[in-house]
Amino acid sequence: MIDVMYFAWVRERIGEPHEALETEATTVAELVAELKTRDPRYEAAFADLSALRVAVDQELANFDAPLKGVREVAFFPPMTGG
Amino acid sequence: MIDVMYFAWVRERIGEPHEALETEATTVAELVAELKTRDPRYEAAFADLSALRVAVDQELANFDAPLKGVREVAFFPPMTGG
Amino acid sequence: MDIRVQSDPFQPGEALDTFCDGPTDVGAVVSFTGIVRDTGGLTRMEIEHYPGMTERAISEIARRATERWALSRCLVIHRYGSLVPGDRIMMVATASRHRAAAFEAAQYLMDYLKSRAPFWKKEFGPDGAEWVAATDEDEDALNRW
Amino acid sequence: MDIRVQSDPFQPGEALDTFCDGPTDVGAVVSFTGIVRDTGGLTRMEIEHYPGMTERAISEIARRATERWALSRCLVIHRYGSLVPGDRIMMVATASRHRAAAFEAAQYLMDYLKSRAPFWKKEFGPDGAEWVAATDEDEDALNRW
Repeated sequence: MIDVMYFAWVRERIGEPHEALETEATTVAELVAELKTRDPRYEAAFADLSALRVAVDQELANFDAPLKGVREVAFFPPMTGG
Repeated sequence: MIDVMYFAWVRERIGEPHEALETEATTVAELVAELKTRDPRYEAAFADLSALRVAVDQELANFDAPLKGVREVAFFPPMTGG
Repeated sequence: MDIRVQSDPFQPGEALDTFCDGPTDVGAVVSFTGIVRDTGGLTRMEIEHYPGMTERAISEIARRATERWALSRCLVIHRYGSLVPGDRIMMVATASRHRAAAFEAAQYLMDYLKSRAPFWKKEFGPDGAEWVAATDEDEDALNRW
Repeated sequence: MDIRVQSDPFQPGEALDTFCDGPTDVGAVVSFTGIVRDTGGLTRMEIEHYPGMTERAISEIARRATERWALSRCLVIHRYGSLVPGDRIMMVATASRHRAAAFEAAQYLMDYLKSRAPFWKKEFGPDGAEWVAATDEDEDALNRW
């Protein structure tokens, strides 16, 4: 089970702040591909990966990051703090 | 009459914060030369002009600045504000 | 290192005075305060963040700043939730022996908080709501460090 | 532009809060606070200044900063007289729409106040008193502007 979190407009497009998923995906990219087949909401959210950032277990990561042992993956647009 | 002001260690070497002088000097450099003939205290204060700064009518100036019409000349070491 | 992520308002002045107190090896304190700017009709702003990751990310940024410059102390306060124009969003303060280190470390903290701390701003105005987009300028600012 | 040359103490926090209030076109406020540092046995410091010229020189430095960067507001407080370690000597604050302008203008103000505002510091310690010498580093800092 991986906890998947969504923030900002990614959260709005998907319609949930987070969900617990069973997945066979071995990388973040595979997880995204799997989600996109599920529902048009995911297709809309993940249409342009260059507009997205990902965090794995609360650390910024790349889309090719492995999911082995990972508990939490988060998707969000570029951050706008400060 | 020119009001001549001294600050920091220049003031301490000369022993006065300021004095009103009658002078025929036409530049700051001439005024310094005139003062140095007056008393060893001035010689001590003006021994190394590169260690001194001068202001003419409360604006930073050079030693060749003219004195015509000037009311106030000040001598001091490099400033240490902040 | 004092990191606070909160929805409550804070007083920059009170935080600055507390920050200035302490060991007297400090000669220079720099602070930055971010304020919600009224950009033509902004009525309010919602700041969303990623609880858990936010504190981690800010602590890591502050740790790197403390390593790179000789900082005696370092403070970050960042709000989330609903804010209106004039509200103080966030604050950074750095303390060092000399001014150059305090200034540079504060600029470093701000540049990284802008683009690497998990906050997202949504602006509400007369024409609806819009997520604030990250700028190339903010991303480029990281290249100087 | 608010310039204060005074022997009385001041509260940086109070000054910062007042400075942050005002028109909401300001998104970024940077402050610098200078504190008397205890450099091994310093018991007190005397700051001498040139009344009349001090205000003029600081106003001119602040005017140039306001011209060069888009500053909405600018504050300089500088004390003279007797101070002890931990005392706040001086403070600078700048307000702008964006952070880069506020940071750069504050650094510019500090660099010029250091070497071009008529203040002189004398330090008193166990081995007697000594005038603080200007450093090449402070003079060189002006070259970047």
